[in-house]
Amino acid sequence: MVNPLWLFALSLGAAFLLPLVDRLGRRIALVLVHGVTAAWLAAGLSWLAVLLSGGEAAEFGTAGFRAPLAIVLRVGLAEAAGVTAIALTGLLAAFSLTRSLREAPLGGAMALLMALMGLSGIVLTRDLFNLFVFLEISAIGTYGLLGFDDRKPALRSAFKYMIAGGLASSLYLIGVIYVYRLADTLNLDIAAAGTALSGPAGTAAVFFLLAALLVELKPFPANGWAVDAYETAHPGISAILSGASATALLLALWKILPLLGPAHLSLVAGSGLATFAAGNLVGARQDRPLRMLGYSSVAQVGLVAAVAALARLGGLGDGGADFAAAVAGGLLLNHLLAKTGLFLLAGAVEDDDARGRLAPLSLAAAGVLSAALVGLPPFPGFWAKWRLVRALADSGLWWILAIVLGGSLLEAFYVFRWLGLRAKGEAGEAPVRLGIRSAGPVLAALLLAAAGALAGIRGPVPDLLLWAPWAAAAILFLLDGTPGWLKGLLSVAAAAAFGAAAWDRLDGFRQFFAVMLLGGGALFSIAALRKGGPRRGLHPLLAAATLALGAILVARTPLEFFFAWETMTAASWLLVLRGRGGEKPALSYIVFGLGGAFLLMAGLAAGGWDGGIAAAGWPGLLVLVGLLVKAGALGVHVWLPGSYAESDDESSGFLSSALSKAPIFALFALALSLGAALPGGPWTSRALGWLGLATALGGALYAVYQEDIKRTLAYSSLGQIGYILLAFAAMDQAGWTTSLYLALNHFLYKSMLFLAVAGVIQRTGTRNMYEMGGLIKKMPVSFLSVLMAIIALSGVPPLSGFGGKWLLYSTLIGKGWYLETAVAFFASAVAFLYLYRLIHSIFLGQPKPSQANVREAPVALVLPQLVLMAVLMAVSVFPRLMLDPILALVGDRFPAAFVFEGTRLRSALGYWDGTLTMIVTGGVFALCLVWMLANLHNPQSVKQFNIVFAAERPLRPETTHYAWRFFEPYRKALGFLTRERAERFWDAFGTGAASVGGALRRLYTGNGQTYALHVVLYVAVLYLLLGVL
Amino acid sequence: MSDKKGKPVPLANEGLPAGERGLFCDAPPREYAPAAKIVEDFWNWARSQSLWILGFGTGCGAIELRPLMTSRYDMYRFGIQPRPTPRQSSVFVIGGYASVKTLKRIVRSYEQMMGPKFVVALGSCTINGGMYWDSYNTIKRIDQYIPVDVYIAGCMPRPEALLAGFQELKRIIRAGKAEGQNEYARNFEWYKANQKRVIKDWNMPDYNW
Amino acid sequence: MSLLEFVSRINPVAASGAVLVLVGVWGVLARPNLFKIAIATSVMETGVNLVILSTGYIRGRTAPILDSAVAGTATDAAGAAARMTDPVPQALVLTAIVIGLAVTALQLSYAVRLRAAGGGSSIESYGDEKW
Amino acid sequence: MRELAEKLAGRYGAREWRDQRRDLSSVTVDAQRMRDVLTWLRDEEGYVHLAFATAVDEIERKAFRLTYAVHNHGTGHGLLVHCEIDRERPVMESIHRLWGQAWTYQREMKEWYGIDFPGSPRVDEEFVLEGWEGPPMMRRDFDSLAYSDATYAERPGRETRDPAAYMKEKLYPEADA
Amino acid sequence: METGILTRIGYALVSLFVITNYGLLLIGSMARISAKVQGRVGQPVWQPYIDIVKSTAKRNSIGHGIMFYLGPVFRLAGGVGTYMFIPAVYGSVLFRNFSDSGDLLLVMYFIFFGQLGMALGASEGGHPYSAIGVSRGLSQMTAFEVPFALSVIAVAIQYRTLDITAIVAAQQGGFWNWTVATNPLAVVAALIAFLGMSMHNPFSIVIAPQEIPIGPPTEYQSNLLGMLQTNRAIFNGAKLVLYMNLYFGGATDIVTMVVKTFLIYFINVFVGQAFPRFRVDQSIRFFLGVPTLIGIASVIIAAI
Repeated sequence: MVNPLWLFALSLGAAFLLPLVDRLGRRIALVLVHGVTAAWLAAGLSWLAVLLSGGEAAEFGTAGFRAPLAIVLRVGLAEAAGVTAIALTGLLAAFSLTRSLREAPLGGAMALLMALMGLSGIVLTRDLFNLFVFLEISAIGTYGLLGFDDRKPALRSAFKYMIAGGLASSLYLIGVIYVYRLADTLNLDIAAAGTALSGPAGTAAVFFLLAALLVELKPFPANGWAVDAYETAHPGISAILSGASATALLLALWKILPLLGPAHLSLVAGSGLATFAAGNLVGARQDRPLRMLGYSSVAQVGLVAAVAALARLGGLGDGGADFAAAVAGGLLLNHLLAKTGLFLLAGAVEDDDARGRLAPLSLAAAGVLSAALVGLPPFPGFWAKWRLVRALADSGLWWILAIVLGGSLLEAFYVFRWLGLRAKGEAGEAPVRLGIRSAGPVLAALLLAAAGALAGIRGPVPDLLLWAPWAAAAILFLLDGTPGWLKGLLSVAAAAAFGAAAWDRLDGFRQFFAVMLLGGGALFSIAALRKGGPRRGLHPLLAAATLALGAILVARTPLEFFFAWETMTAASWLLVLRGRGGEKPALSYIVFGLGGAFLLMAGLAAGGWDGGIAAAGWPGLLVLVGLLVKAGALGVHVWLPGSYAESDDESSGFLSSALSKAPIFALFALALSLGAALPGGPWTSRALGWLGLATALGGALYAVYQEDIKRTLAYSSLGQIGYILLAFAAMDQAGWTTSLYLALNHFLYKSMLFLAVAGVIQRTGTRNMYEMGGLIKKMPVSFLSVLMAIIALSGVPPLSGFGGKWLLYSTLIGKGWYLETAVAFFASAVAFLYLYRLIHSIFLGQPKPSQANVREAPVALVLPQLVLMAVLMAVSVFPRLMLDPILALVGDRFPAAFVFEGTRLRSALGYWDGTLTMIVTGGVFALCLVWMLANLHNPQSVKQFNIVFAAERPLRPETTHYAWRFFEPYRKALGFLTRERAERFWDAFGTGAASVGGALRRLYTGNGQTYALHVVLYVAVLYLLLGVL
Repeated sequence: MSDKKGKPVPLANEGLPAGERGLFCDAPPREYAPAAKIVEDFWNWARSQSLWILGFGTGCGAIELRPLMTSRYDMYRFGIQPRPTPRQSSVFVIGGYASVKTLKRIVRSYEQMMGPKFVVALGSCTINGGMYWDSYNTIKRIDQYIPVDVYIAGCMPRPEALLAGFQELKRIIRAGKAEGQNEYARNFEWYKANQKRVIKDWNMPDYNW
Repeated sequence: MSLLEFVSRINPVAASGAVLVLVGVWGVLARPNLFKIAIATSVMETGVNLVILSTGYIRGRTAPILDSAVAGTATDAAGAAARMTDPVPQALVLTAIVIGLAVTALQLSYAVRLRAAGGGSSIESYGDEKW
Repeated sequence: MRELAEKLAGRYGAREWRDQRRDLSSVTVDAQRMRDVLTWLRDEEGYVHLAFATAVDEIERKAFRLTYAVHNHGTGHGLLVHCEIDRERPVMESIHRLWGQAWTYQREMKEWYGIDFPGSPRVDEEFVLEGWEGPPMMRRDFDSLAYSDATYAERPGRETRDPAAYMKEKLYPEADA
Repeated sequence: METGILTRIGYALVSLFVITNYGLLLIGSMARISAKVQGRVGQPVWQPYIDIVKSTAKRNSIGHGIMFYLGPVFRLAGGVGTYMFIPAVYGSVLFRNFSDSGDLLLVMYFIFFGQLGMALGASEGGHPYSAIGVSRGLSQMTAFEVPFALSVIAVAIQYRTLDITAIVAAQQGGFWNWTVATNPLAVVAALIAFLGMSMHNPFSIVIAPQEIPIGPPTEYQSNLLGMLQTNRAIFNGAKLVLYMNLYFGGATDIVTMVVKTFLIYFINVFVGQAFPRFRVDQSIRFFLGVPTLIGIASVIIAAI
């Protein structure tokens, strides 16, 4: 192990030599600076290598003496990791600082060296006063760095920074001296061993130490000065501040933890949590990226401190040290790399004052960094957060769990809002090229991904199949330049391979859903070939989402399930973000998606699901509510229409027909794990039934008034999901059979509808129905597919849709839910309205001159539609093809409700013979057709204006096509049912949270003195609280 | 009017601007030969028993049609009933004077009726211009523009006269001599020339299917 | 314990240090002028230094120098410790003074650069970054 | 009504004031002053309602006599303001800014009499007749019968009888004149 | 199946022939009765036959495209199909039609088959009035389906089955076993819904003669119109038979069937003569008001 003292000598020597070397040339001086940082990094890595391969911590006394006479530097696992982290952040920041360092006076370079050395010193030293010295060195280095390139705003915030720094150092000094006076040693280990500090005086002395460190860690009320520094300084310096100095100070806090009594620990935990919550609340109100990142880093640091304190205080997890290292360490590593990368990235964009879209590479880096920051898989933050939640749930600290989840949801909101802005950029702005400056963030992103993957695979999720989505995404992103069809085939192959690999591991139930989920993904990957060109980003995300759905099926333990679930949420969110108008809907998609996922996580964590026997109590309910949010039940459906409408046509088809089945599968899995019952007993199933019914009715009623095709289809999917929920809630063989039958049917005809609509939109270029018309003559196959789909969806007899309706009503009447039956009937009648409007406005009515040269949809869309049509027709003529497997699946869990007699399905109430119905309908139809053709005399086919128009000639096709506000009388009659109450509720909720943030924001008045007052008051309050605890 | 291969020559439709010619069908009218005698007689009997009048009231004659629906005259007894669209009606009652504007609409509605179709002209104005004999704006002889089957004279004939007229129309139909549609198709150019001489702003296709 | 006795027990250096610290803190909080804040910070640091010194001061003992001039210290090291005041705080205070100086110098230089760049003299005029 | 007559005469040289009825009078002004009179009547005298505006073909005096009928709801009194314009070149100031519906009357007068109202909205569009190419048909020098005979097909064998003589001959031939 | 497929088809055709003639005569007689109400002599009872022959005998026709021609085919298939799925006469093999292919739900949903097909055909015609007519028809259909569904549920609860033959069997044995006696509210709700279904006057917003000249079939003519008129007869016949089976004890022979269905249709016509036409939103709101409450009451009565 290299003796750290050499490194200090190296740094100091380099700092003194710099003016001389500068004579030779500024470039060489900078090489020297970077060389020293690289040396620190190499040393840190070597220590890590030694320690990880079994070596123990080594201690190095200064000047050969032993403690307490000498200053002892210890190199344990934590210290080695700390030094490596600091050196790494320093190196990344140094790269971005090089240009300004070259122009600015030499002081900047020296300050950088000193700051990094000071931070590493904080980590290594075991001596309290030496800790103070390194604290001050790094503080002075930071002050120098803040003002080195004389950015005027940076000067202002540097001054405020110094005031607070001065206060903190004085506090620390008083604390150190009284600790020395009581324990008469400055060495940490000895002081901790003795009992001198346990008395009232000792507690007070240690309090001063703690207060200083806490102020340095920028706690909530007293961190105005810090956020100003983050906002105004050069991004490299902000990265150092938020990454390196936070790590050093947290490790310093970690070191003095043994000194702290239970009162101190609860102070740290309380202040940390308060900082986390308030930082995120105020962060949500920020519109300047760097200031937002400042609040976010303050919040993250608060969380890590709180976790460290809680670990020691409440015995969180299975015993303090190991758990704290894993969780606090994971969160810190996550925060460190993510913040560094984001600061460098955001700073570069702000410096160029660019408002356009980010270039693909830096956009990918930004995406990875913000996903890691929020805690999406597979980054270290995810694993840490999972263990934290499990530990909090086990020890019953519910309100802390709520704060942690609420805070990270808020953080997700504003970080992804920023990402959405950068991904889309303001209209008309040229894309932003960052060039070399994006190297730092990309490196940080790669490190994050590597660390996360390593932690995942070696840790809780060893099964490689679950990592398939990420692997597929990575490979296809690399191949993004290749032509679209190649990537399409690759993603289809990936889906097929995954299916084959996982098939035998799935039980019958999961195989049924695998057909829909994987099949849907492959289907829409093929559909994505409809347009030429590379279609950057579509195929990787589509493949990732498909395999994530597959992973959900393959997962066994709760963590594996949740890992796959969050992967699916992330991939589908990016799909929505990719759509042309996708920025706003994507934000609401991810916020609701994560909200649901966090409820799911809390439920899974609390439920103790490992043995598969879930606590049937309210953890199960939490999971149920989380799944309902993802399924889009009425009330929490506000994210659904925007996301389905604004994303690309293929991805909205995939979202609505395949991905919407994932929550359904999860509901079934939840019920199965509870022994075919719902948590919370019978009233839950009745409530879920009514919720499903409300969704069905709400979806149908909203869909009636939409002008945009894809919004109509989105609400229609919402409605159909409602039916599936209603049938599932019946919790008996009839109900489950209906639910599965409806799910598969919905997959069939919704895919047909979305494929056809994609073709129509591509050909006509618009999504408004009233701008189309008369396309039957130009797109006959699409018309046929839409016709069959709406006949099936509305439940009109010959096709399989009627089977779904028959099963549903037999279930509901059999179960005695009579009112639900009537409302279900009304909802399915309302479905007629928007279905007819869809096919009338697009395919029938008056063709428009502008769409005269429209051709049939591309083959990539027509082929899948033909296949689906064939399948639908087959299932309609022989219902047993679909019903037999479903009945077998559901068979053994409930008493039999349906039984097949030949082709007739009999239930307690009635019977239905699909084949005979089809034969009779076909025969009657043929009879009438023959009768019509026989009597047709001299038919003259006429054009669109040969209509009886009150003896006038129609003026223009646009004014003769009745399509705009098609059901206006219906709105006049039943408008009160669809007054967008859910949207208004969630807007109010958002404004409420924003106003809390706004109120807290008023604390940061920008006046340095006020910030100093906050620091002093904060310390005073802590002291008073100390007395109380 | 059909070319060598028996395919009808499409009409020119100059009245329409170039961009709108695609919106209208440009096939010329055709003669439809009646079926075999026995079948045609039976069909004519059915046509005579079910006369559906087009609800197109021109001039003061329209008001005479309303009493026929009431209990005093009750045309339903004879199987006559009003229909709102020319597609489904077989009798076009021209009730009184026809200005140039009205003639243009009469021509369009008449051509949109399905054959066999019959025209009953009421009042002296349709015969020889009536009291509008010197007006700059009134058609003085309707049968120059569309074929007429039955004239009912009077300056406005009473509903009883109308019923008598309809009995006469029934007799003509049963006799098979009400072939106005074929006659219109045969002399289509002549009729169209007369019409275009009077109707100046012809923004419609030549034959309105 | 009477007031007088309590007063006599107070370590005068610590008391004055504490007063200085409070004056310093009051100066930082009350006076908006940049330079006054810098000076108030240095006053606070001197106060803290006094407090540090006071912890090492033991009544009735001599300076911690092993020297023949001090009775019997040159030879009997162990015994000398009992007769000397505690040297460690004095050593620490040296570093603290140096650091206090450095921070105050840096603070003043920033104040000068801010004023040179045309900013106002009071800290209120530097509140652009807020909320 | 007397003071209104004097005021009009004094201000705009109005002449020939005549009370046709208790609530209706007529007056004549020069064509150039017409718009001022109407504006004044509307804004000051409360004649807020323009009932109609029409023309009479005074072929003998080679002039068109324009009449604007305004009405005062307060007093319930109607006033006909006449003026005369040359028949050869019939041009009149447009008053479409005074009343919203005035342009319709002016469009009608343009089609039927050929009086041009420069600036009036859509004055040249067809008002009643479609595709009318003949001269303005309400002018007294337009021979409607000749136009009808030339344009519309005639049914032969129609002769016109003097109604009085024909009735006598048909109903009471025996009575002597 | 006990009787061969061919004989069943033969029986079905005979049954169809009977119901078609009965339907036409029913419409003719009802028109004559309406005329009597208005004090007129009225058209001869067999007038619908003549009208259909005349329409079919038209010499030429126009078409707007494939779907336009298929509209009436769908419509007639809907009417005939609905009849085929209802056992007209209880106990007779001749009139069993193909009712063994589905229960009451199949019949209720097959009614939509005809309407949807007709709607598509009408909108292919490109006429704005037909589109307006269809949108009104569908809106009103969603409204009157609720009372009808409630009454069907009440019947299903009461007889614990949805199989029409079983429902009729349960009502045999005199008036007091009919649904109209055992659960009158359900019958009231169903009859109000029947008003909406048959589009008689208060609810004739779809083919509102003065507003939108006969709505959807504006562009239809000649033999296509003939098919629509034939369907009007058969579809009415089918619905009447359905109502008779569900609420009025079915019929064991043709005579009772004719009498019962005649009387049911009688109520319908009478209401039609007495009321002016509703506005569209009024008729929608009407159905979801009192009739729905009656329906709910009937369900509650049946459920207890």
